[in-house]
Amino acid sequence: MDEDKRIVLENLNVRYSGMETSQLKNININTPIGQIIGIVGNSHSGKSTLCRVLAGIIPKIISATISGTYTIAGRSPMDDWTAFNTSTGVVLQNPAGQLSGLADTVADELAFDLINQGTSADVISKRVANVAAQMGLTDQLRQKPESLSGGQMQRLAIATAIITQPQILIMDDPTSEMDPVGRQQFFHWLTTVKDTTVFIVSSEIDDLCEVADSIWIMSEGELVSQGSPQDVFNHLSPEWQIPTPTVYQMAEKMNWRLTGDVFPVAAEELKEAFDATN
Amino acid sequence: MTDQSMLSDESAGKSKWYNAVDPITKLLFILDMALLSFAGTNLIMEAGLITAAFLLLVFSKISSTTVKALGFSLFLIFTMLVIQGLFYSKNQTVLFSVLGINFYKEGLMYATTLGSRVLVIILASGFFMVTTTISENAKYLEQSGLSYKTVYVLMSVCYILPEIMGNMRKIQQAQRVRGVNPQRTILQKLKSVLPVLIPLVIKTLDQSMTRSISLQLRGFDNPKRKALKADTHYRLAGMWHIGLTMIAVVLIGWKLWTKINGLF
Amino acid sequence: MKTEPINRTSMWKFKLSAATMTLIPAAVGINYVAKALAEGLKLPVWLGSLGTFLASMLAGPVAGAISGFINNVIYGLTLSPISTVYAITSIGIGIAVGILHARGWFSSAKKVFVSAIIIAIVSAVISTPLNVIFWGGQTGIAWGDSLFAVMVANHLPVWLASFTDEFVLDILDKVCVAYLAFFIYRQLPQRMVRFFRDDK
Amino acid sequence: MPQIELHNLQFAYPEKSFNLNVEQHLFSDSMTAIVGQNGAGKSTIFKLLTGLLKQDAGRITIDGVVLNDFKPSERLKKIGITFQNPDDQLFNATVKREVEWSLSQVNSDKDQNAARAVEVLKKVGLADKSDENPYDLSLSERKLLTIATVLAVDPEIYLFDEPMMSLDWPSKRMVTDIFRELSATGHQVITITHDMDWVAEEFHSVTVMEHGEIKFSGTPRDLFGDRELLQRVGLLPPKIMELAEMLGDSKTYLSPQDYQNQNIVQ
Repeated sequence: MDEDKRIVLENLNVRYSGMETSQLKNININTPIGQIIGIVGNSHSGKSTLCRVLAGIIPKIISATISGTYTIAGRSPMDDWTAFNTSTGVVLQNPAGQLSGLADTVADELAFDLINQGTSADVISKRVANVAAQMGLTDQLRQKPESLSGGQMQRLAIATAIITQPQILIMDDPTSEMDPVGRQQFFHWLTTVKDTTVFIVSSEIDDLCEVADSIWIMSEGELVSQGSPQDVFNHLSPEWQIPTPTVYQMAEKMNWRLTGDVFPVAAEELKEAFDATN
Repeated sequence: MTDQSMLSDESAGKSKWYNAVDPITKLLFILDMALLSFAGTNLIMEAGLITAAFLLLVFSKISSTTVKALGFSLFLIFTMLVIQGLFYSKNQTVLFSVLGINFYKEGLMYATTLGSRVLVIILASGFFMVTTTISENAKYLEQSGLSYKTVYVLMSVCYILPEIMGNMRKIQQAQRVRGVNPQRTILQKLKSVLPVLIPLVIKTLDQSMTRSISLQLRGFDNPKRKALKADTHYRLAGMWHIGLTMIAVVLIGWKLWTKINGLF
Repeated sequence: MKTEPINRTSMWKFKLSAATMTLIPAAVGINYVAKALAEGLKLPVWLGSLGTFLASMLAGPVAGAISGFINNVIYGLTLSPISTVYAITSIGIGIAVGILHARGWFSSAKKVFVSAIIIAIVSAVISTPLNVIFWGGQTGIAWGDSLFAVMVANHLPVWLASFTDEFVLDILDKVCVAYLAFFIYRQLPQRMVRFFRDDK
Repeated sequence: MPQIELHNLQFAYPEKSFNLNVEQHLFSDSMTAIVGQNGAGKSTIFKLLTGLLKQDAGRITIDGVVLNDFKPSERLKKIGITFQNPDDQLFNATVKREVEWSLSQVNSDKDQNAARAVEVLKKVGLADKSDENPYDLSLSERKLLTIATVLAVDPEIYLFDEPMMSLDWPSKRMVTDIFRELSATGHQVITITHDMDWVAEEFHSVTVMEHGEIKFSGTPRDLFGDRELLQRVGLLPPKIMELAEMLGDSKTYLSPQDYQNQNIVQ
């Protein structure tokens, strides 16, 4: 298929300088763009490192020994960093550290990326209002960024990542500090995102199964499984120490199966399996 | 830096006269006042400068920061008067005696001159401190052609400081419930700052790492960056700059000239 | 702040990298909280150069010098105007720490003591003329100033009395700060040390 | 097991419009979860219990003894707490020393402390990382380490503020096992959490807070059975109930296992 419409990682190995072992080992992926990809794994599985590679942070900002190739939609951070960088939006693990550190208000913070790109003032104000509404921050626009709660800070970090309308969105555990209602709203919002490739690291597997087109499971630096949520969670290895989603557990207990003798992992599939059994 | 008014925007609606004066003009004003006070040795002139700077403050506004800065210096000026009044090397003429201790005219004059200079600088800076906000300075500096990097390095600490202070409070609480023994000696006290400082430094540096990565990802050094226009409109900025700089040059030149002449 | 890098491997990195750019405000912030902490505990030292020390150790003398400079400028413009002129002292401290650290004088507890003395001398040498110009030679700290008064009363030269006043205060402060910086630096995770050292 | 009694407890922050007001409450279960939205006053209760804040009025007693009467060292043996963010407390050079430091606050015998540290680190799965710098561990491991520093002291009452946050799955299982063991050995565990699935599966008792007041206290089954209350205090039921409801079943279920049990009985 067309290189411009694929995410291609070939024999990717990454080792931070000064470390003895590799953080990523021989990662191979060839998958279409435009999907929501959920990345799942435990400590030291390499999922955050993978995020950094996908965002180009490695090796452009953090030095590491890297081998193999990485292109997304035909672009690589190594070829044209500025172009690659403008096409991505990134949400890092630590939301407070992501703020520019030179903004009076949430509105100024949101405008930052657009000012950097030289966007005109009226476009800026329109986009700021728009993403603030999407992330539920409209009432906070005049507040100081540092006065926000953890969950609001995380939503602000997401808003700064999407304000430039990136084609690729990379989020490392973006809901860790949100309360359940905030998290629910975030995952609902994620289903409304169009024409964007989304990489999301999260431990909320119930939610991932509802929104993700594809799940990648990382274990000890290797990509041990990839495919649709249904496929991946029906073939977990106990070694990876990844739990099954609640839907799967319920269906397994009740022995509600889908055609192909697999268990459902998302709500709609559960309904299907339930109807097929009862 | 703890003064919140430094950060909060003055409400755009009610613009005062001093908002029309740009930050550089205000800084040059401090420089000129300081040079003037150092140029003269005449106490009447010093008194005049103090009065001028004080009136300027009265007609703008007086904030607690200026009062604090003044409080500290006044105490120091007082000790200076005592020490120099008693021990100044050129002391000759007894001005008055308290409990048999002689205070000399030369020392007191010397200390008064020094103290006046300090007061002139504090009051003149006070005008700058109470009439500009950090964001105004940041925007103005960037518009004046300073790179975003430089502005960032100069100004960002005022924004991240509340965050660091917040982290410090959290860390102090977390350590207090782990039990910190009461400290009496200096060494014990010094050791007791480590449980707070180590997590705080690591957290602060960790945040600067993330921030540095994030700023690059957010394209802060994109050549297309256009600085935001400041909300305030400055009047006659160019004229002020030239005028005040000229005064500064003349004062320095004159001081040098008299020094050089004095050598021969 | 704006010139080209002279030499990649040298400690004299004049190009302000993004990492250094965010390190400097952090260092100034650390200076501030360390000072506040010392005041809160009524310690007889300032500790207000801890961040400058750490910045120099992590990213070299230039980063340290800029941190020190900005520390005093911000302090001067927000809290105490006269402290602005002592920015020169802070620059000196930043450079001294950076050079000493790069030469390995922060590698053991014994060497740190020597470093602290050198830094205190640098600090006192630069501060003394400023003290004389602005405060007739005093420092504003009671027991240092009483020493000053005794020396002046005994007809010792002002500059010597002032230097002694400043130096006794500096030596205590810089020894404390140097050891704190030494302990803290040793505890920083390696990824952090590497990040600020290898910045691009 | 210790009993904590709150009586006419009142507290207000000087600068915020927040008032904590608890007329009468008894923490007497071996495992209690405190739930509620951000700003409901959950952490404030913890800070009052540990003496970080002092109430404006009312009193807190533990087994009849007024909290403020405990000496600092007695209090450490009485109540232990871990906060949300592990990085607010780690400062020692190695993992082992971090645990030993906590122990040194209650016991001066170094050999005993060293042995106890080894034992506790084994329990949280960090035995082979004893000599590493705490900040070289993963976030999940750092969180386990802070839990270990409290386990080492072995207080009668454990307070955990969001213990599951930022843990990976193996660590979550480990912490759940530790909680069960603590509760079985006469300790009282009180935890703040947002994780309703965990509350439903593991806890015997739930306390709901809203606007500084305790709005509900009882079993998870009673709480999640009261849809109207959940709605009012802005809480979501466990995932399993959401799924059952989608299938047209609005009964109260606490876990997939519970669902199976109830539906097989029918």
